[in-house]
Amino acid sequence: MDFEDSEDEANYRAVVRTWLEANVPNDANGKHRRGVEGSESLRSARSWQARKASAGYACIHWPREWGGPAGTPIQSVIFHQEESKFVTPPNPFHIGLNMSVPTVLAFSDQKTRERFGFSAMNGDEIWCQLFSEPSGGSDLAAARTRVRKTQDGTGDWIINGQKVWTSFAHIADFGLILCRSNTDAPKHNGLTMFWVDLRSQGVEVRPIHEMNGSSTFNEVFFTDVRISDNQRLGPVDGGWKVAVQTLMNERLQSDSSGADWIDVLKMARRLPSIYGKSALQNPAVRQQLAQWYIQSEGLKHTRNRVITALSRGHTPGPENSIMKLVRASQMQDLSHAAIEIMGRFGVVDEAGGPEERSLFQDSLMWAPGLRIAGGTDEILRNIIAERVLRLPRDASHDKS
Amino acid sequence: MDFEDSEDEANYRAVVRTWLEANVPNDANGKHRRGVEGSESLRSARSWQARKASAGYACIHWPREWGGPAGTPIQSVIFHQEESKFVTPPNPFHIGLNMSVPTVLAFSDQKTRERFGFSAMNGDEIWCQLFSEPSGGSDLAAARTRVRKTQDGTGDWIINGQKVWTSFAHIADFGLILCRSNTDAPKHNGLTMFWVDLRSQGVEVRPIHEMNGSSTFNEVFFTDVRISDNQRLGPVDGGWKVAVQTLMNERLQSDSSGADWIDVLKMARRLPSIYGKSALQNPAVRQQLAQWYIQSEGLKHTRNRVITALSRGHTPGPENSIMKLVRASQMQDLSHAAIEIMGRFGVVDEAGGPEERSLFQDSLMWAPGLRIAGGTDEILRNIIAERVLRLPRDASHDKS
Amino acid sequence: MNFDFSDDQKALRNQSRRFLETACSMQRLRRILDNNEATYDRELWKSIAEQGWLGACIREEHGGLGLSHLELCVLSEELGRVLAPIPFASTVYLFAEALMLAGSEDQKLSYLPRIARGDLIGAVAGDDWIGSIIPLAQNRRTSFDNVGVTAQDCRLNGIKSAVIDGGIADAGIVLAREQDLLSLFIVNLNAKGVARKKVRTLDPTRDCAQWQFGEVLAERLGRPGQGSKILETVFDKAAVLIAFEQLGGADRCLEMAGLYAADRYAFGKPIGSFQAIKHKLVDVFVKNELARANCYFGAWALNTNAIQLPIAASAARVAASDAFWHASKENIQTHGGIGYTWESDCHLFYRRACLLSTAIASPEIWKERLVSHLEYQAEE
Amino acid sequence: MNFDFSDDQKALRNQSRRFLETACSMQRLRRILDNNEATYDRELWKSIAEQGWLGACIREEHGGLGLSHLELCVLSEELGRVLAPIPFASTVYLFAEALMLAGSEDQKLSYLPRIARGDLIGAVAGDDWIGSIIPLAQNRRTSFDNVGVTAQDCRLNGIKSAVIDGGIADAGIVLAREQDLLSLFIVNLNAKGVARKKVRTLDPTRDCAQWQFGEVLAERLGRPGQGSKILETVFDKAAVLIAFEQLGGADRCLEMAGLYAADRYAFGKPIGSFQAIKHKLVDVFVKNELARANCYFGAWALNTNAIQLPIAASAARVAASDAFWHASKENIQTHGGIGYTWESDCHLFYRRACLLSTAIASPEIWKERLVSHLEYQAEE
Repeated sequence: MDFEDSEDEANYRAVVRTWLEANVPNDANGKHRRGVEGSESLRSARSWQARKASAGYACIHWPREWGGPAGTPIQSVIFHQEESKFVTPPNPFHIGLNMSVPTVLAFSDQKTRERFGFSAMNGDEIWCQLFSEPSGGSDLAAARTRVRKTQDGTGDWIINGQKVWTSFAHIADFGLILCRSNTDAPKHNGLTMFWVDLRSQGVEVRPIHEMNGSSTFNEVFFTDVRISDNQRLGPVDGGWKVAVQTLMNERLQSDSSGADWIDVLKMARRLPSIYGKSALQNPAVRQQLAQWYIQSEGLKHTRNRVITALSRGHTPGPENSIMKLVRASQMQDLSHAAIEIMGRFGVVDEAGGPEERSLFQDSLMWAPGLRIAGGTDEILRNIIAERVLRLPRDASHDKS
Repeated sequence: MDFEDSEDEANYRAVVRTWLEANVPNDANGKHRRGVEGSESLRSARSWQARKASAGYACIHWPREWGGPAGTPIQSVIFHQEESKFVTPPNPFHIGLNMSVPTVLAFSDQKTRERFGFSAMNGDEIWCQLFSEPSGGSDLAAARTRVRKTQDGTGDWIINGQKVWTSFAHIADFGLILCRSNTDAPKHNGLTMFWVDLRSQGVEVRPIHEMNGSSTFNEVFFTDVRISDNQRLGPVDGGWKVAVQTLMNERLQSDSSGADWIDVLKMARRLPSIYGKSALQNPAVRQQLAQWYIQSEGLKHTRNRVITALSRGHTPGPENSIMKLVRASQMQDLSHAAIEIMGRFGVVDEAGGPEERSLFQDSLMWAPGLRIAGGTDEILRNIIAERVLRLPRDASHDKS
Repeated sequence: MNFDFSDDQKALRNQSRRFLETACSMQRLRRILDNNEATYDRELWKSIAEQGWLGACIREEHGGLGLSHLELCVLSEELGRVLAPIPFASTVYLFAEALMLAGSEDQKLSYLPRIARGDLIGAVAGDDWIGSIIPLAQNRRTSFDNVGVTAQDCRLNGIKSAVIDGGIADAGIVLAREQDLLSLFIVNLNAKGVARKKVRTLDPTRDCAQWQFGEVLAERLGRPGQGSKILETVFDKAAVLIAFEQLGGADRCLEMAGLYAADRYAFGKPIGSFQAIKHKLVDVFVKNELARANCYFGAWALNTNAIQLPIAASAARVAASDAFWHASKENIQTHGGIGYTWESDCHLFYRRACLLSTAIASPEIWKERLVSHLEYQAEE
Repeated sequence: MNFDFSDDQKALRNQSRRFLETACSMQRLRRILDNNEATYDRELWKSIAEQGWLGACIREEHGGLGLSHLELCVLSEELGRVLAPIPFASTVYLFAEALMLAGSEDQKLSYLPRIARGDLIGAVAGDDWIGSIIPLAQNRRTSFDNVGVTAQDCRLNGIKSAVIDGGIADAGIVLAREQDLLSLFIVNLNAKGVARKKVRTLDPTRDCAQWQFGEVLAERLGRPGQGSKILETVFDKAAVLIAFEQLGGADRCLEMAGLYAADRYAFGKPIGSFQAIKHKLVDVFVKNELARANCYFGAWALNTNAIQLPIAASAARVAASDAFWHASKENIQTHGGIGYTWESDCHLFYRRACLLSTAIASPEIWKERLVSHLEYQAEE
């Protein structure tokens, strides 16, 4: 048990590091951001993606038939570890490249692969994922966006309906869309998957105004959007299986943004307290800090376990499933506690307070979203209970 | 808003107090105990019950047709408040008098009422309640104890089966028993309620050895126990309604035994600590104490709200439902925390440690039982969600 | 035993709830939220003044209705339910209470009728840093360094940062260092030498500002050196009243979540039929009920000026802060994605919960205050 | 990245698990539980000695197998799963580790081979009161008053109360006050002047006793005044190993609860299909996984003698204590009434969880140790 690379891994890491040092642009905007704002930011994102693609560092583990360098999962992890040590442009490509595009490529012929694989990997075209709907909530299989075959002999389809919570739809070119093709079948058996050009007539993207004031998600409306049958992925009415496969592509959670124990420690060290000289001298704060540290370290080393499995050529086990569940609530509780420690100055949203304050406030206002996005706490617990703990399936899950 | 008695209440309280001062026996065994141990303890319990009955202080709110003094619920509360200020003999009668016997009396003719009402109230005969079964768990309506009508023309019935978690069965004379009379009907429609003489042939009572080493519950086995049809309460196959009514009789939770915040405060005041002179100087302990205080005071004043409703002649609202749910987990966590504060001396089960230690240990070992007995945490949450919050019924509750 | 509000008080609750449903709808609240310049709902302020709420506890000879604090608790709970965007707490629980507690008859006659009429908004600025306003058993002095303002010959100099409702107040009560004493002063905030700067907070539906004083002439409130002592009692009283606001907010969150869970379908069923949601909302209910019971005891102690007030106020504040925070976050969670949008009302409760739990010192400090008193009580 | 046990170590885990399933069944554990006189499972002790477990980390020249601490972690986890009623922790993690750390070559040659053969049970008695053995950044001295035993010319006098496995140990390591120093001594517990008294605890499947010394001749371990320093390191190492025992116990509780929930029917369905039970067990799983990750880091730090050992050991101990307690109580709850009976095995895990979390200072003290080191680290 150690934290060392294998010889191959060490070599790969050294090559990657050298390449990054020579190639990371100097004009990166200085912050890792969740979103992409403005055309300048998008331009630099595309340019960095293209540079990675040309060097074989975009989509590292894509196979050769997709135009990928056919690297190993651990090489992909190593590259991202090293890349994250630099300030790089934002990355609006990851959802497409990790979820949507692999599905498109897996279910398409070679011609389609050639059409889409490289341009996605190169950052020329951005993909989004259109699964969630306002009426369905966590129940993705309840999708109501209708797709009907035209009767004009073209074999084309017409889409009508609404998707929601679509990240990057406002800058995306294409999307993967799950539609209801059959309203008579049981709900899992009446869905069909397509890819869709977001510049098609009848597509309207509206940003969602989120509770923290920002807009990283969108609503996407489809009104009589015509698509060709060769945009279909998998069989008619067989879309649920395609969707499940897409969801399995979800990559290793490694978002390390947001407030953590070290931020509380740093703030508490400078803050006056009713106990002792600083809030950090307050044993109640110290005991809480210890709890948060153990959670964060637990997640970090759980991630190390996953990477180890990849490094040994294994598929990671269930460990990965707890990441977001733990982190989202921790972020919410920790940032709230930190704000309470600052007293009424904790809610002041101006420059000039403890320097971590805006981080705690951002985390406080984003955490409720993180507890919902990509599977609510409740859905994640169901999934872990059934897939990891192998508890009996919830009889209440309807199939109709 | 005040804590004052009305004039009537104050008068009643004064009379009660005078009576108690004159009548509480001096030979009470010095402790409020959950169980009754030994014939001497049982004898003094009966004698105290008889004295209360003769003065009109047993079953205060029983109506006259049951032989009761037809007092008000608030008078009953006042008497118990005053009685609890004295050291009195144990009370093995309360389950019978609060749950089983009212059901028997409500569903019987005058002759049966006369036979059982007074002797129960007077402590001559002890009643238990035979609902739970090993196979059914929290699902009381799943009772499997079979009752069959004999074919000999007597109209008698024969009971076979097993009940469990029966308090006081080892000293009880009679019990209220819920049996399966019809195996073809949906489960709630195939139950019939009877009273049964526990000295009947075929009844065997075995104490349960509990995890804390004591035995306050019993298993009761029925092998071809013959009972007469006039022991039936309510219609054949109509026992579920009778059971529900019995469960509604459950009195105001007022068990104040077990470790509480004040015990932690007292112990922490004398205990050395890594912070400051005593563990009570440790802000982490202080912050926890505040939480426990708020829970306990919250329960106390919730009880005051219930008593107020009774005092005003109203039926208490849903407030009462949270009592056991909150208290059981609080007792478990508080006693565990207190033991951890004492370090390895917390688990030592000998005389000579901090004087509250055995109280914390008793609470630690009883709390898991309290979280289960009389409705598990999970069942209570279901009941509150459906009956108080009016959330939609759980579709998973089967009716078959 | 009479541990409940009276029928009259319950009637007041029903009546004020009906009134606020229209007078303080969420649509009106959003006018404050979405308008950067708006700072409070003037129309609502005017109409509650007309109904006498601002002077509910002010004696009749000072222009009020002379009701008891129990009626005020009822109103606070209702105002909390609708997140009323008005300086009620600052003016009524803090400013008016301080005046009634420590003001001279002249001062009462001067200020209280204007408050009752709705002509004067007040705000109170105690310490200028964390929690030191709550004297502890172990540490019965307020740290001078944290007061921020000095007084000499009734002239104030210095800064009070982040005073809630400080931007819209007409008059302020200010804790200031006067040589080696801490004293209170009343300041006309429109006087010469006062500079105010709006302060943004996580809850844009309530006003907040910084006060800067340069040789501002002020009027003394109470005796020199009595500042901390007076404020301590005022904060205890305000803690109970704010706890009722928090309780109202927490109840409303539970109702919103319950209604949504009953109506919203997923997996073919209302989500409220899933135990994951059911039991979550029961946990919210439990915290709300515990808070309610502690608030009622606080109301009794406030109303009778009982010796237990510091304990009762601390317990009410801690329980209600916890309940509101918990209810507001689980309300968002129950609503799912919808709950995370700006258009949903959920975040308004979440924001207010954060504002109120930090407003008059954080729960941590009140827990300490509580245990100090319990410790003292247990020693006797 | 290689953050997992090796294939050989995993093979050892499988092999030891199979062995313990029969060699340390719950039936055997109950023989200790139900027999007031029995204090440990002698047969199990003998057979694990035969397999070399007692000397796993002892060097070959001292009669051991010379394996790494990673193998010992594997064994600890398995012994924790079956609640092995043997003095393994006292003898191996504490006594043998202290000897290996601070003993002279003669002492090692004298004691270690006997330990490895299973001929000597050891126990360690540090402070005689709460937690003072863990030096804090702020307070780097052990309180003399809490040590209980004094030494002069290697003669010991005084009392050590509640020494785990103290009743069955042949030799003890004792922290004693030697004028103004704290030093360690090795004592033959069968020597003249030693009086032992059995001490009952909440976990009757482990031995505990009081030691009383009257002019007992002892042998020095380490240099005078080095007592606290040595014990601190020994406790860090033991914390990791005991954390693996706790992790094993917590995992076993989750498995028991999961199996019961899948088989037990209520309301016409397996109770494991209800979200109330599902989500409860997921919460147990989450704590176990977090504990596992922290334990693995502890194992790495232990095995490499890393400078992070105090942090890693503290984190592993706190996380594993929390996980075992939580898993053991929710295991009872999942079992319902059955889980509350003496015949159910649930309470044995609940009792052991309480014993282990208090055994070498409570989690509170380890949290403080953790934060002291984090604070120090962050300052650099």
